[in-house]
This record gives sequence, C-alpha cells and structure tokens, in this order.
Amino acid sequence: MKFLEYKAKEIFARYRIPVPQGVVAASPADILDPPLPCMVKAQVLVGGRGKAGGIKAAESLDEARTVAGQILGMDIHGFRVKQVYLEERLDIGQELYLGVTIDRSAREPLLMASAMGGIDIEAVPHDRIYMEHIPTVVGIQPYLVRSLLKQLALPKEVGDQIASIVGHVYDLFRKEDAELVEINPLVVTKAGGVVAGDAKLVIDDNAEYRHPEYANLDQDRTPLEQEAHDKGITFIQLDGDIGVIANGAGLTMATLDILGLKGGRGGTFLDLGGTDDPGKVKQAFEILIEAAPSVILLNIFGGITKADTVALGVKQALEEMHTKIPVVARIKGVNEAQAKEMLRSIGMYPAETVEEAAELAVKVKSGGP
Amino acid sequence: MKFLEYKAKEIFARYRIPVPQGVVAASPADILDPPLPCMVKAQVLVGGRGKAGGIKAAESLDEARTVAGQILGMDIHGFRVKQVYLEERLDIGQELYLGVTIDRSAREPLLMASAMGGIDIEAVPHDRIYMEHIPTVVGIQPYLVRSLLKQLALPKEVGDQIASIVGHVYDLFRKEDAELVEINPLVVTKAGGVVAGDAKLVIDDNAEYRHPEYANLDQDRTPLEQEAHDKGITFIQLDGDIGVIANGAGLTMATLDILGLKGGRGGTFLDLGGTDDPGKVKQAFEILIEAAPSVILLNIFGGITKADTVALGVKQALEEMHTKIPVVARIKGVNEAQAKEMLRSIGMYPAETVEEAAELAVKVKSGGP
Amino acid sequence: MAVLLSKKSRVLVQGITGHQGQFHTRAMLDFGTKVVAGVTPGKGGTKVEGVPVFDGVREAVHRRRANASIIFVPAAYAKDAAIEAIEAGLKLVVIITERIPFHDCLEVMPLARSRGCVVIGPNCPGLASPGQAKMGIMPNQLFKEGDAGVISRSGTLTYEIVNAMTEAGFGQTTCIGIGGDPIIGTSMVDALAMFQKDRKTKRIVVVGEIGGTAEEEAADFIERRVTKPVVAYVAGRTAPPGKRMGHAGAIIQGNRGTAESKVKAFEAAGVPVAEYPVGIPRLLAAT
Amino acid sequence: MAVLLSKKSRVLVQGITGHQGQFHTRAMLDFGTKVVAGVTPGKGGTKVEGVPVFDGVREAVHRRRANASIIFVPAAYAKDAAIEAIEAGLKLVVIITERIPFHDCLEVMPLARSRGCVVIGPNCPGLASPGQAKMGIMPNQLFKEGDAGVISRSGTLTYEIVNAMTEAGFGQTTCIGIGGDPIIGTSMVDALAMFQKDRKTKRIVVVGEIGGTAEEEAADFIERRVTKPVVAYVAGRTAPPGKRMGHAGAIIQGNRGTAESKVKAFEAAGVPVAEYPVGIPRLLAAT
Repeated sequence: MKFLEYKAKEIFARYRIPVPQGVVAASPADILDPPLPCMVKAQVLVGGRGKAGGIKAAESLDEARTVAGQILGMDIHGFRVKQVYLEERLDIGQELYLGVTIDRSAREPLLMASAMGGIDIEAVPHDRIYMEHIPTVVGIQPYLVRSLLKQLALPKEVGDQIASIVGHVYDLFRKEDAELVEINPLVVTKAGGVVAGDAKLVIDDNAEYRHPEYANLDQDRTPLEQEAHDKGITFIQLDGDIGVIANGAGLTMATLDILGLKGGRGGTFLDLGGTDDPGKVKQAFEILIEAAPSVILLNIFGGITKADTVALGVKQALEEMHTKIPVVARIKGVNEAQAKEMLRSIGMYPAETVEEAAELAVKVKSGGP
Repeated sequence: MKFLEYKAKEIFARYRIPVPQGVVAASPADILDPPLPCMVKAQVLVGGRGKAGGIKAAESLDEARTVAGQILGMDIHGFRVKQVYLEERLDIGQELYLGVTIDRSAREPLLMASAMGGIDIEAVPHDRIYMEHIPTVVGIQPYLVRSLLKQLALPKEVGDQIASIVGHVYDLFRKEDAELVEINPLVVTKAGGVVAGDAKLVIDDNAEYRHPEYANLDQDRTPLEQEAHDKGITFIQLDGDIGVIANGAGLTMATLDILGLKGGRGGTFLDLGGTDDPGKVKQAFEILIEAAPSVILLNIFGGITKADTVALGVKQALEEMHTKIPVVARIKGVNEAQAKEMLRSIGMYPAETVEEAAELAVKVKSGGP
Repeated sequence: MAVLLSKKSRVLVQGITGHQGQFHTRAMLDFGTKVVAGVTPGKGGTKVEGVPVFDGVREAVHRRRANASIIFVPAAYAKDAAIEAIEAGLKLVVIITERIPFHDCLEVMPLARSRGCVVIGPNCPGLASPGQAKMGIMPNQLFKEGDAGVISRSGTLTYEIVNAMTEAGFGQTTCIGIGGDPIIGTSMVDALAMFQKDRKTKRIVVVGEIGGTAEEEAADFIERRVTKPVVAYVAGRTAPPGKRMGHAGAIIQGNRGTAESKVKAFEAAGVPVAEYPVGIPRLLAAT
Repeated sequence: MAVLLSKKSRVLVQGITGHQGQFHTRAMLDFGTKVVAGVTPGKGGTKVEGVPVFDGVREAVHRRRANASIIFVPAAYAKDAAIEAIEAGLKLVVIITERIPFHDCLEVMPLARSRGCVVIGPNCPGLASPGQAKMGIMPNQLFKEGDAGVISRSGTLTYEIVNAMTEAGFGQTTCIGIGGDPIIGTSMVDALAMFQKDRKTKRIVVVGEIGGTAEEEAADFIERRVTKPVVAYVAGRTAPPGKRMGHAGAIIQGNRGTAESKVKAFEAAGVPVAEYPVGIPRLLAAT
C-alpha cells in the first residue's frame, strides 16, 4: 500500500516525527485557512511531481487557491491530481535524506541516510549514503545513531533531534508493517529545527489485515487493476495485446517471456493462483475480457489438478460470457488428452507446450492459423 | 531488590494485572476505610507469613484495627512487621500459580504455572508444573498461552483473562528488569474473575540505575549489611566469629570454605573487589570492625597489585581505627616479602598461603599462637 | 541421499486438519514421506489420513519424535506456528503459507538462526527429494531420482522445469523451493552451499526471477565457491519496470534486479542461462 | 595452539581510553596480544599505548582488520558496545564489564548466536592462552604454556588456582573465565566442548561455585561427551542457604545449586573434586 504525502504525514505525526503544518484540499473552494506563506503540493502516488510542476509556492489565500486550481486535475506521469496539500513553507538550512527499508539479502531492515537530501537517492554517490542494517532482535541502538551522525557530520543540537527521529521512524516501520519509510528531504531549518519535508510510506500489502484503517486508500492501479485487486486477483495491465493468464507468478512471467520470444506482446499479467475454484476462474476471465485482448493465452501447469476439470471450468466461463475472443490454451495435468479434446470441441486452440501455445497465439492474432 | 506485597501490587496494577482493592497501614490508627470484609496481611520480605500468623481476617473496621495491632510488630522468621496491608477478601474458587523467572541454563526467561496454587511451588510435584521458555527475541506468543491453558485445564472464560495476565506479567518482567514475578495464588473467584492474590517481585540489583524510583525501598538486610550496601560494599553477616575479607566473590567463598576445613567459622563475607583504592579498603574495614569479629582473616590475591601497597593501606586503616582485633593476613602480589615484613612490624600475623592463614586465624582466636 | 530431508525425516504437519494440510499430507505419504504427526490446536486426539493429530508441537515431538515440520496454517497464525516449531527444537521448518507479513519473518528468522533451525520459505512449494521424502506441495509424479539439485524462487514454473528435466532423463537429488517473499529462511546462496556440499548432487539448476538481488549474489557465490556445474533460468525478461508481478519479490528498481542484470551475472560466472524453461535439460546435457 | 584466540587474533579494545581499558591494553600487549585498535566514541584519532583509537567498531574493523573485541565500557553502555561489535561481524566478543543488567544480556546473547559470534562473559576475567594471546584482566605472570584447559566462573579464585598449577608445573592451553552472571554467553558446557575438541588440551580444570546448575550440567556433559580427564574445585561449601555471595550467580535455592549437589554430580561423573584450591595440581598429577 502506498500513501499520499499528507496521509503519510498524518501517520508520521502519530509517531512523533515532526512534520510541518498543512491542510489538504480537493478543490480551491475547500481552501479556507492554509498556513501562509505555503507550498501547494500535488498529492500523487508517483515521484518527480516537483519537476512536473506539481509543487508551487503561494503567499496569500487567493494565490493558494489560484495555484491549487492549476495543480488540481494535472496529469503527472499518468496520474491525475485529485488533491493538493498546502503546507507551511520551511526556512530551509540543509536538506538531508533519511529512510528505513528492507534488505532482502541481509534479511534485516536497512537504515539509510545522507547529507545530500532533496534529490533522488539513486542519484547520490554510493559513498555519500550512510547504510547500516538494523538488527531486528534488538532494534535501533545508540551506536547506529552515533555512526550515522558522524558520517553526516551534523552538529550536536541537530544530532539529538535526528537521533529521536530515527527511533520514531523505526518504530513506525515495525509497528505499521512498512516496506519503506522515507523522508526526503529531512529539512534542517535555519532556526535549527528538524522537520520532515516530504513523506513516503509503503506498507506491506500482506499486512493489510492488521491495518484495516488503511483499507480504502487510493492506490496506483488502473480501474481494472483495482477491480481485480478487490476480487483478490493478481492482475496487471501491460501494453501488449495478448491476454496472458497462467497459474503462479513465476510461470505467468515465464509465459509472457516465451510469448515475447515468439514475437507476441502480453497485454495482461494474470496469475490465476489455485485452479480448484470454478468461480475464481470465471472472475479471472471476466477481468481478462474487460481488458479486451486480441487473443487469450492460457497456460496452466496443474500437476495435481485434473486438466479436464480445468478445461471444463474455462469452457463454462467463456460460454456464459459470450465472448468471441479466441483462446489458445495449454493445460497440463491429469487427463490432458480429454482436456485437449474438450477445448478443440468448443473452438479453442489447444497446445501441448507453452512454446507451441505462444506461437499459436501470435498466429491466431494475425488471423491464422 | 525485593518488594513488599503492597508495593509489588502497585506495580502490578500499573501493568494492568488485576489486583484486589487494598490499603496499607503502619499503625491501627492509620486504618480509616479498609475494604470490608478484609484480610490483614503482614508486609515482610520473607515467605511463610501465613503459617506464622501474619495473615488474618477481619469483618469490621474495629476488628481490622485490632488484628492489625496484633500483626504489627510481630517477628516473622527474623523480620519485624512494620506495615500491614488490608485487602478486600476474595471469594476464592480456585488457586493457581503463575510466575516468570530467569533460567540461567537456557539463558531465557521461564514461564511457570500450576493449577496447584496457594502452596509453595517447590512442594508441587514436577509434573503438575507447566514450564516453558519464553524466547526473548519474540516474547510471549499465543502457542505458549495455549499450552499453558491446556495443561491447567482451564475453561475458556478464565483462559482469556489468564492469557492477558501472562502478557502483562511478561511485560512487567522485561520492562522492570525483574528476576522474578510471581503470583501465588492467582485467584479464580467464584464469579469467574482472575485476580492476583499475592504478589512477589524481585528486580535485578544491577538494573537499579534504570529504576531510581525503587532506590529507597527496605530490603532484607541487617542494618550493617544495609550500611555496606549503601557504600557499595558486598557484605554479608554470617553466624561465625571470624571476620573474613578477601577480593573477589569466588575467592571470598573459597576462603570461608578453607576456614571451615581448618575448624573455624566465618562471621562475615566481605568482598573487597578492586584493591586499588585505600579509601575503599578503609570503609570495608570499618564495616568489618562493626561486625565485631574475634579475629580478622584477610586474603588478597593481587596478581597485578603490589602487595606492599595493599599492606600499607590495611595498616593505615587499622591504625586510624584503633582496633585491637587481631588480623591474620595473606596478601599475594608483587613485593610480597616487604608486605609480610610490614604486617609483622605492626603486630599482624602474616601468612604465605590461605591454608596457613586460616589455621593461624583459628589459633589466634583460641588465644594462640 | 539428498539435502535437508531423507527417508528418516519424521515429519510433522502444522495445520493438518485444513483443506491444504489434509490434501498434502496424503500426497506426502504417497511420496513415501514419514508423516508422523499433525498439529491443529483444539483438534488433538483426532486423525488425518491415519496420522495422529495433537494440540501442540511440543506434544507431537514428545509423542511421535517428529524432527521436521511443514506449516500450512493461515498467514495470520503462521508466525506463531513457526515459533512454536522452532522452540520445540525442530531443526527443519518448511513454511508453505503465502501472504505472511514480512515483518513477522523478520522476527522468526533470527530466532531460527539462533536455535540452529533451517527454515524454508515462506510462500514456497517446499522440498522434494525423490526416493526419499517430500515436505511440500509439488506434484509427486514430476520427480525422478537423479543427481541434479534444483533451487527455485517459483512454484509452478519449477514444476514445468522439473517436469522437463525428468522427461529428458535428468533426475533430482533434492528440489528446494526457497520461496518468493522478501524475507526467506534459506536463500539461494544457502541452498547452493548445501548442494555444493552434498556428495550425491553432481549438477545444480537455479530458477530465478526478477526482483531483489538473490541471483546476482548466487552468481557471485557460484564463481567463488561452487565447483559443480550450474545452469539457470530467469523469469521476467519482458516484465515492465516498476510493476509488481505477484511475488512480493518481483519489483524492479533501477537497473538492479532486472532480468538482464541477473542473466549477465550468471553468464559472467560461467552459468549458462536457458531462454526457455524447457531449455534447462539441453543445458544440463552439456554439463 | 589454544581455543578461541591465538597469536593471529587481531584484538579490538572497546572502552580503551578508560582507566581499566588503558591499563589492560598495556598488559595484553605485554602478554604478546595483537591489540590492533581501540574504540571510544568521540576519541577517534587518538592513540592509547600506541594503539589507534576509532569512534566506532565498524571503522576499527575496516581500518585495522580487528576480528575479536574485549569490552571495558561501563555497564550502562555495555549492551550497545556488544551489539556494535556483533553487528560489525566480530566472531569473538569478551565482556569484562560487571553489573550489566541481565535483561540486556537476554537480548545480546540470542543476537550473537544468530550471527555465529561467541561471547565470553560478562562479569568475567576474560581469556588467556599462554604463548598466544590474552583478552582479559588476568595477571600475566600467572600463566605458563601447557596442556590443561581451565574453565572458571570466578576471577581471583582462578588466579589462585592457575598460580598453583603453574608453580606445580601444569601449564595451560587456554584459561576461560566464563563469568558469574545469570546470563552468560559461553556456558561451562560450551567451554568443555571447546576443550574436548582442542587437540592440544589434554586435561581440563573446572572451577565452579554455588548457585545455578552449571556444574551439574557440566558433570552430565562430561559423563556423556568428554573423554579427557577433568578435575574440579567448587567454592561455597560453607555458604549459608539463601544468602547472596556477590556474584549474582551465587544464590542457593532449595537443594539445587548447593556445593554438595555440585560436588556429588562431579564425583558421580568421575571428576575428582579438590577440597582446597591448591589441591588442583595434586589431582592433575593423578590424571
């Protein structure tokens, strides 16, 4: 789950991470009493909004409304701006970077910091980034903060504030099941205060059940992806035209790759997961058909599942939906021969292997075979 | 640090462990509005007060005062009762035992429980005690509580309350640096509530600095032991008559043992620790002399320390204190010969080995050599 | 022989009374696995496929001398189940459950390491050692005894590859599905080290996918420490950057974790990478 | 040779600028120990006894390739220091500091185990391997190279015994002061296992004391696993029950942990127990 800046800052504030004053608005008329002078910031789940013109200064209420009106409705890298956040303007002395994320290799959280904040962390030279693992067993310890402050060469007054912020950020990271907590820039004001200039927060989707309060937040999904998500189906829209559906993420990726090698382009990534439930198969096909592919490529490696049962499920789903989209299917499992026969009988194109199925899909799409 | 029941229960309540209503009193006149009917309980840092007559029932305010008057001032296993705790009487359905302590061998906390509460846990048959280690890395987990409730064969309503109490007890154990948190009995009332009938709490002395609020609590020390403790000296009064002082707990114990083998009986355990500081040596001797031994047995294995320096320190300390108590000393370290000479010159009895020193001490005590 | 589990392994199934637990207990028994006990709190005293069920792991270990556990319990209870197994002294725990919050695994894995317990998964198809035993959900008929060790982050894709191997005559010592989650108990490198050490394993197949840097680390390890021939397949060559592909693992960030980066790393380490999953047997034939 | 440390060990001193740190750095250097770095936050860039001081352990490890650390920092900071050492990848950490709250050790020890790091102590005199190196506070002149491994919960009492051994001609491979606290990193059993494995060690001396059940467990382990001759001394035979004797360890509870119980356990395991500390050499002479 991703969070818009203002929402992330609400959560930051709960964890006593200092954030500037601010108000959120969905239209200029909503803006009544913004902190002035302020920054008007587009609320979108994508980076680079500043360069795209999504952040502007305002001195007065009138100007704030005018600027908000310009930003609201903008398209930033494919995302429409539905809300703006009007935030007190900071008297910036220094911009730092602070983040906690997960390091798969070390299987531990990673604490990151840099004195070169305000820019994309990937653009900061490696030796200018402080990175240390946080031992989960014991959490943040004083030595971590000491080495961080030393590397960033910060004065003591600022150091104490950052020490406390690091503790709160890690606390939030653990308690909110975060994948990423990022403050960039972490602003040191000219007066010597330390405040989160921006806030990026990503929470583990698998932990959604522990945080029902975040269940209905807007995510960076297409409407169809959202629909699939709500039905518990793993579905991603891609820019090709062949609808790929398979069971298992790895196999679905491999099917897309094979299709690519055979000259086709996948238009969907649809992971059917367990194939036992005919209702789930039907739901998946509904999503797939809504995505309007020129041809559907179905690849099921059942192993334990009976191939003919799956074939029957697919047949029923497609018949009920009265679709004319051709389907190339490769279903592996017990009773493959019967399954193949059944698919052929209802006008589908059965294939023996994925490679064959991919070739067939490309041909069918081009009007063949 | 040990805690009186009422004090432990105050802390329990902070951790949301249910405790009965109660008031503490140091004299019958202090008792104004006790919960009635009540139990009047002697507050002493020693077990077995019930059998010793330190717990009595009272129905009315008058009776409570009368009973309190009887209990206050009692001597229970060598401890004078200075306070009583008047506590609401519980309608006892079942008495359980619940405790968390530390298991040195496993290097983990140990969760203990039994359906045979209300009696000394050491008297409960081993197979009637639930014991499981708590993995510190993750803390109390549901499986621990499930297995505990199963072994104690408790009904679900009670189980839920105990599950929550177990969590709170462990929380207290960790956050208060406890060595032992014990509830015996943990009372299941006839109405089905679960309440701590008694409360035993021991906190790690080494963690005193993290809990300054407990610094001035009465402990089970003799006045001289308390004085030594306040000065940071490890000192224990024993029932013999030879004052033993050595450096290091192990060596002091071994010195006492050797004395025993030579027919003497140690009257003190005094661990001098580091021997560098003459002021500390003097303080230790002051305590020792207050304990009025018939003879002092000093055993120092310096290794690095200069033996003559220690001897000088001892000499000065004793001279300043004008004591007539004979001293047998064995000091090992650099310049041993000079040290021996110095001790002899001021009328002390130097010895080469601990064995020799112990023999000498026994002889000196009996009027020799 | 095989790595991690053998005919002698005495397997416990946590969550045995659930649909998946029950189904795969049958399949594991059919594979020849010694499934000696099951655990489902509150269902102690019953039986599933002839296997006695207990209320807790400690009891199952005590009564049936189980020494390895496979976990099928729902995600919300999986952490508790894994800790219960580790604390009962089991030295091998396979977690099949998917969608476990990775913060739970951040706690479980260090505990397991501190106790000397090997965890496989979570979100994995488990382990299969043909001719020995299976602790997992892989279809039984795919496997054939042989000398290839298989390591994979994926489920069905592995079945596809193992199936192709078996059809081409390349049997397996053990197939380890390490799982696709961000925090897993046994990494690709850990599994490589096991196969390198195992005398029966003569060649190794690695099935990777986009996301993370496990394949890059594996390539590095292979270069430095693995003397046995290794071949690989990497899924996700056509996946667009920044999109999640089901496995929490499959997120591409910058130019780390891309299929290109992984393929390049493998090839630099002398590991041939198959274009198609079914290309693995052809590469094995050349080892 | 010796267990745990050797001439090649590159030792870091945490808390090197303190009184104790400085004093014992000198003594360790005199013993022949390669003390390569010190750490005191805020004192980086200075030198103590010619040893360069750094602000943090990671830096000291990076710059001076330290691979073992000895900790002298005050109790309130010892947990942080130990974790810093473990997280910097050191595989041996000796904690001399006394009076560390044991709840801190409850956190440090599992972390160390999960990282494969051996911790000695806390509240211990450390390690000495005559002819090799010393990480501890034991007086240098006590030791003599030889074939006896010494394990002790005590400080000065150990000096007494090692001194008697050396005078009687029984040299030592390594002397391990495991410490007297409730939670220690290396138990008596762990140390016994090390000496049993060490080829140079031919005989073992165990110095125990009342409190806890370490000696009883050691006796059990000796009976089952130790083939080398072991002799023992147990302090506290005359200690009254229920009194604490300085070491947090020395509390007698019921009839567990008494000197009688320990002596009985050792004797039942075929371990002769000396009446006097100086009796140890006589017992060794009979091995």
